[in-house]
Amino acid sequence: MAIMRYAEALNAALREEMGRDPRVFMFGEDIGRYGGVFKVSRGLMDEFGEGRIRDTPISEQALTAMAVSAAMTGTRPILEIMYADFVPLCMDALVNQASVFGYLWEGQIEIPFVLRTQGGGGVGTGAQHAKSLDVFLAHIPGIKVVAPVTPADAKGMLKAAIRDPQPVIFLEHKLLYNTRGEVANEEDVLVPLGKARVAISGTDISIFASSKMVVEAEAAAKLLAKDGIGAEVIDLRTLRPLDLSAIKASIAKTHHAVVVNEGWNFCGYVSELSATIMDHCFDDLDAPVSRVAMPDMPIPYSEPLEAAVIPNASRIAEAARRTLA
Amino acid sequence: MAIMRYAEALNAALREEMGRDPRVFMFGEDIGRYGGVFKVSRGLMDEFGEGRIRDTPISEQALTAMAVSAAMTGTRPILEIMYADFVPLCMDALVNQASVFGYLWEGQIEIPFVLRTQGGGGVGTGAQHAKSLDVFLAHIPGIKVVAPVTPADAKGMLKAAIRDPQPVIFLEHKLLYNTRGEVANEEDVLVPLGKARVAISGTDISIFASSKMVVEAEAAAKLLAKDGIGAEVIDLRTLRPLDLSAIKASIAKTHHAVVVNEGWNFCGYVSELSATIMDHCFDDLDAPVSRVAMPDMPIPYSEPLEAAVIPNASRIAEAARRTLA
Amino acid sequence: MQNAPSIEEQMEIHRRMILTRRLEEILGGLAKDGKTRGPLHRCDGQEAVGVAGCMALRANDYVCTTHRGHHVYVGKGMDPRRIVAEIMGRETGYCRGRGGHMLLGDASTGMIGGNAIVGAGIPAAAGMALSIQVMKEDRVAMAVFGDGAAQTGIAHEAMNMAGLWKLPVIFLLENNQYGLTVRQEVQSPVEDLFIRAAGYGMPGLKVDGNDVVAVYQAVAEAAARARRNDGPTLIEAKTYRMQGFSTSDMGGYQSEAEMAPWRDRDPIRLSAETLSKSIGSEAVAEIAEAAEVEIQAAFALALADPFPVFEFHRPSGAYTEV
Amino acid sequence: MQNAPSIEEQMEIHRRMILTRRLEEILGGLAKDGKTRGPLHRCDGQEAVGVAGCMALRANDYVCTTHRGHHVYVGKGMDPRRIVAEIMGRETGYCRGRGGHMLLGDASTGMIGGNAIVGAGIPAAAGMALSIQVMKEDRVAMAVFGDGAAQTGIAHEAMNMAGLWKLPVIFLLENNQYGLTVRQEVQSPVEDLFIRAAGYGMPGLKVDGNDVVAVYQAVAEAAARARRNDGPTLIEAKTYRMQGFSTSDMGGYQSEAEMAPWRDRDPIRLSAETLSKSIGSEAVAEIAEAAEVEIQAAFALALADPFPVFEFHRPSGAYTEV
Ligand SMILES: Cc1ncc(C[n+]2csc(CCOP(=O)(O)OP(=O)(O)O)c2C)c(N)n1
Ligand SMILES: Cc1ncc(C[n+]2csc(CCOP(=O)(O)OP(=O)(O)O)c2C)c(N)n1
Ligand SMILES: [Mg+2]
Ligand SMILES: [Mg+2]
Repeated sequence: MAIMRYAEALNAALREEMGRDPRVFMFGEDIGRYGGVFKVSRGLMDEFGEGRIRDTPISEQALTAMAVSAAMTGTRPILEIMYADFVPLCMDALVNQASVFGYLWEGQIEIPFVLRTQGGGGVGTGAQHAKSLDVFLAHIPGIKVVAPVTPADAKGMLKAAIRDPQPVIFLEHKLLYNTRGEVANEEDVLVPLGKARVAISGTDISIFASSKMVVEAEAAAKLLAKDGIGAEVIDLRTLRPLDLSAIKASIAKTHHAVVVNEGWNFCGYVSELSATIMDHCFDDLDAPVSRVAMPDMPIPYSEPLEAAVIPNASRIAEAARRTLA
Repeated sequence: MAIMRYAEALNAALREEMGRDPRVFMFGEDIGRYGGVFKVSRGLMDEFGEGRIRDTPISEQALTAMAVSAAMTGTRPILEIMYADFVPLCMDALVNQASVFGYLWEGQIEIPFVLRTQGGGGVGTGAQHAKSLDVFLAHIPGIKVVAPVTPADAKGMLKAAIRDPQPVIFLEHKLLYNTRGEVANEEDVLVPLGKARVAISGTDISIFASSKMVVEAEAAAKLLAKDGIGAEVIDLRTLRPLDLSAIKASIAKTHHAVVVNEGWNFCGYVSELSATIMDHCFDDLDAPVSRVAMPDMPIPYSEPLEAAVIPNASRIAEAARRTLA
Repeated sequence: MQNAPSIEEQMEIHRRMILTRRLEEILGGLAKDGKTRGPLHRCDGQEAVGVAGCMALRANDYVCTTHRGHHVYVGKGMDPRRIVAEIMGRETGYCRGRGGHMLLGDASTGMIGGNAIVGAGIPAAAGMALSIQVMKEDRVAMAVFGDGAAQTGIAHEAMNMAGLWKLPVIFLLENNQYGLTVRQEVQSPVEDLFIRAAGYGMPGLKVDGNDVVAVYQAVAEAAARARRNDGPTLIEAKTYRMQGFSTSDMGGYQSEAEMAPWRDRDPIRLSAETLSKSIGSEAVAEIAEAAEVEIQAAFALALADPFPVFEFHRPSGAYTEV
Repeated sequence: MQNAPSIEEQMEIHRRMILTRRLEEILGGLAKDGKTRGPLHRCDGQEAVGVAGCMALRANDYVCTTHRGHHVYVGKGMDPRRIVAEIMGRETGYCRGRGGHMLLGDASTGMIGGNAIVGAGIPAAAGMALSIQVMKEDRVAMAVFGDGAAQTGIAHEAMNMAGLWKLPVIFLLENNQYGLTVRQEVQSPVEDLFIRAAGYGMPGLKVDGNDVVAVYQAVAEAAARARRNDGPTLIEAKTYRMQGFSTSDMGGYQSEAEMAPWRDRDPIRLSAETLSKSIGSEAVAEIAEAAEVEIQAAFALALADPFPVFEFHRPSGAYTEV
């Protein structure tokens, strides 16, 4: 075990998997010589050469389509899309290509690619560089979507994603890259996709979150503890497919739930969480599920405005108190 | 009043609004000389000329972006996107442009454009030409999304959409164009956006649907009536913003709900309906809301496969019976 | 002639063109009788492009095509019976009835695959070429696409990257003069689209798309270039769409005056004339007869094949309900 | 010289370039002190493109720009104090603090607007030109965009339509030789991007982007052409980015050897030299001094301005919670 930053954990996963499997290659804007604007691919071009680590033109639409077809023909591409805000440019390749061919040509091809991107607000990057568009991705059949929060999961899940036979969207967060944690050094420690994690265990209310919102949920749990409320924080880790049994187990215990996502509320990822709980845990619920999400408006730039919209610990704690009231 | 086909009702709305307001123009693939692949714009090029009715190259991404900026600078564009399956190509213009500027530049500009498209399956058009991607659109702040089912609403809501100061996505369905109904001849009959309609009134269970799924819900209500179940069918008409009071009023009466959408289930439009009901009607509910949607897989081509996935009256009726059981 | 097809290859091209034409015609008849589903896009008159283009490649080279890909399917060596079965929605089809006529895929012949999103095949081929380049394989990838597709943004992005990285890819632009119902001049201000190659640092050329030898030579030369690591080529094959856009086309915009000269330049007729000079008209007729037997058998078998049965869960769990 | 700026215009261009440069420099200082939010993209060395380009247009013409748009904001006549206020997140900013430095918009000067999605300004200008054409107005629209943006698919789609419909639009490609951290040759196989204009049936040309007169003339000529209904023009202005990509750039990839010759060709210095010949060096110095006073006042006022207060409901109901 070693203490690593989240970005370093990702870097280690990339290095190990590229060393292990010559079919793995990586491409994206400014990921090569510069090492990526968040420095996740630092040093990889020197180690693996310009053939396997490629700086690309600004062409998200074709890059994503090329990742799909390259994956169908023998390689395991990793594509970095610099900001999740640019995911709308990648949608055709995901919705009409990646999603479709795994089923139509089942048995003939696999589509093992990883699309890494990062989203989220909090540092004044404005309405076009701070969004969380998780739900657009999680809606697409045939694709997995993961959003780990700890450096250990970042490494273990990225490795699992690279080895997965299906397309995996790997969602990072700009405010997580510098967070630190214990990370396995061993090359063969994978964290399975599709499994949630109990981040804090509690019996009064369940808070379901992913990515940086887990940090906020944990802080909310501390606030709630002061009021004598024992919140259970479930780090979903994977957004598609959902770990249903973890959700059911937690609600069977707490009978109350708050669902959190940094994306917009209406038709958001929180809507699916609420609906899933409706489907599977209705009889266990003592109160309606509360959603905590981005209000349905563009993310403003100015600090007081941005601070007012991004979901945080105090909004989560407040929602929990309301739910329990 | 006159009996018209849905496509004719749309054509009348376009003709009237173009006649009324010289700022209205229309563009899209094959909409001009040919009149559109579903013949909605038949005759308009002859009437209004090639300047105001434009056949375009296959360039959905730029076309949508151009509709946004043209709308910001004094015209009221109507863009036809031939299939809803191509909406992924339009996403940047909607999510990062249309959604954003109405708020950022509030007071300086308006964005009065309409994007018409049609989705849905049932006629063997395959995985890339039969989808309903309503939820992608309904997730976007600052944009309205409507999906009328009757020819009367098609005309009245398209007219209202064209006159609206905000971007409006107008969702049609390939299997509705030939359906007939009474339509107002008068030029000034508008149907307001944002208001649902009670299609069938009942007291036992509420079925919420839009577009062609209203037809299926009505058929389901007939099936249920045979079992003595009085289903209320609510035609949502507008997907964003939702008519919350209509939803609340119906559930206050029936205490049971089935929500229907032709798109995929997971993170689908049905998820939002279920979550909205959770938010606002939890105490009124006697059973969990049931979702009826496309299973989470690409739409297959072959008839028996396609028939198995598209939501229909019998699946809706079955869901209603399960909910009431 | 450099890179010209051998007589045997010309015979095979001829045979596959006839298979394609008859496939189209019989399907057209079935469509008229209401026995097909969805729109069918025939490539009558354009057979030379897909067939000769694919025949100039090797079996393990990759190709991808559009909604109008019957000539590519047959050209790349796919089995007509399984093509028909797919189009007729049968379990024995290449995609077990899941794909339909626009979305066939066959990894065994490198046909990866049809695509009904206009333009999508262009980056698809570039991505396959990227895979080839990363793995240092001796293969090439080819996209067959239309004049309409050339106006999509994704064409620009893919061609720029192909030129930049010298990817082993061939862009075979099948200019049949129409997008859906609008002529090419309503879609683009320039008549010759191959000139855009200059902006991507790659050679561009035009060929007579109704002349199998010309198409074959151009593709063979581009493939050789790609194998030498000299990068991509844009080939514009000028041809004409003799049937409507699809079986749901209501027509009325292609005039007889416009079509007549192209009818005279039917690629199958031209190929028969050329071939007759070397193998005699009887041998040419024999090819047609054998092809007819084969296609009739393909339809007979495929139409007797069973429909698939719906099952929701994929073995791999990719699409399992959550 | 045809379409050349008058002496008065040259003086105004000079003044606006200095305003822009000082805006950048003071902002750069504030950023260093941690007093700004988000990345700031300076256009030091590129001022001539945005300022002279916009000065060649009329007040009611439209322009849109990128994440690196300070020279366009100032060039189109926006008020430095309100620009600074927006960048500093104040209520008095052009977007009441909602937009930030990449997303300013000002309908009153036709600056519609900044855009942080690379490439998005290109169809935006084409759409404005479409609006102008439909309404038969006597205006033009101009997109200022980078060499990186030229590789986006949306550039291709928009330029094709502009050429096809002869839209009154000017594509002003500001080639500062870098995408984000990678040189242009890592993004495109061709050095001169203006050659692509041929593929869209429009004239393309390159100009010295550090020479205000050259930029002004090229844009003025293109605007005249657009007003004559002769359609769009692609102008590639060759320049160089003297600061890093943004204030969050960790640098290390622009060498002093590469930068030195460009430093010698600083557009403000070149403009001062030219202007001195006609109005004398004292008058030139006075311009700089007045600009300094103006920019200091702008910062002083803006920094004293209040922050906005959050309110969720927009009056129009566009973004109301549902
Ligand atoms: C992205 C997208 N836009 C529109 C369509 C509808 N469409 C199908 S084929 C076609 C015309 C294609 O023209 P071209 O590329 O020349 O191919 P051709 O039909 O002539 O073979 C159109 C507009 C589509 N399938 N995909
Ligand atoms: C669609 C999109 N992709 C990537 C980015 C990230 N990004 C911002 S600026 C930039 C480089 C732009 O290069 P260029 O167009 O030459 O403009 P310059 O910065 O040189 O002015 C990149 C990659 C973005 N903002 N939008
Ligand atoms: Mg064509
Ligand atoms: Mg640049």
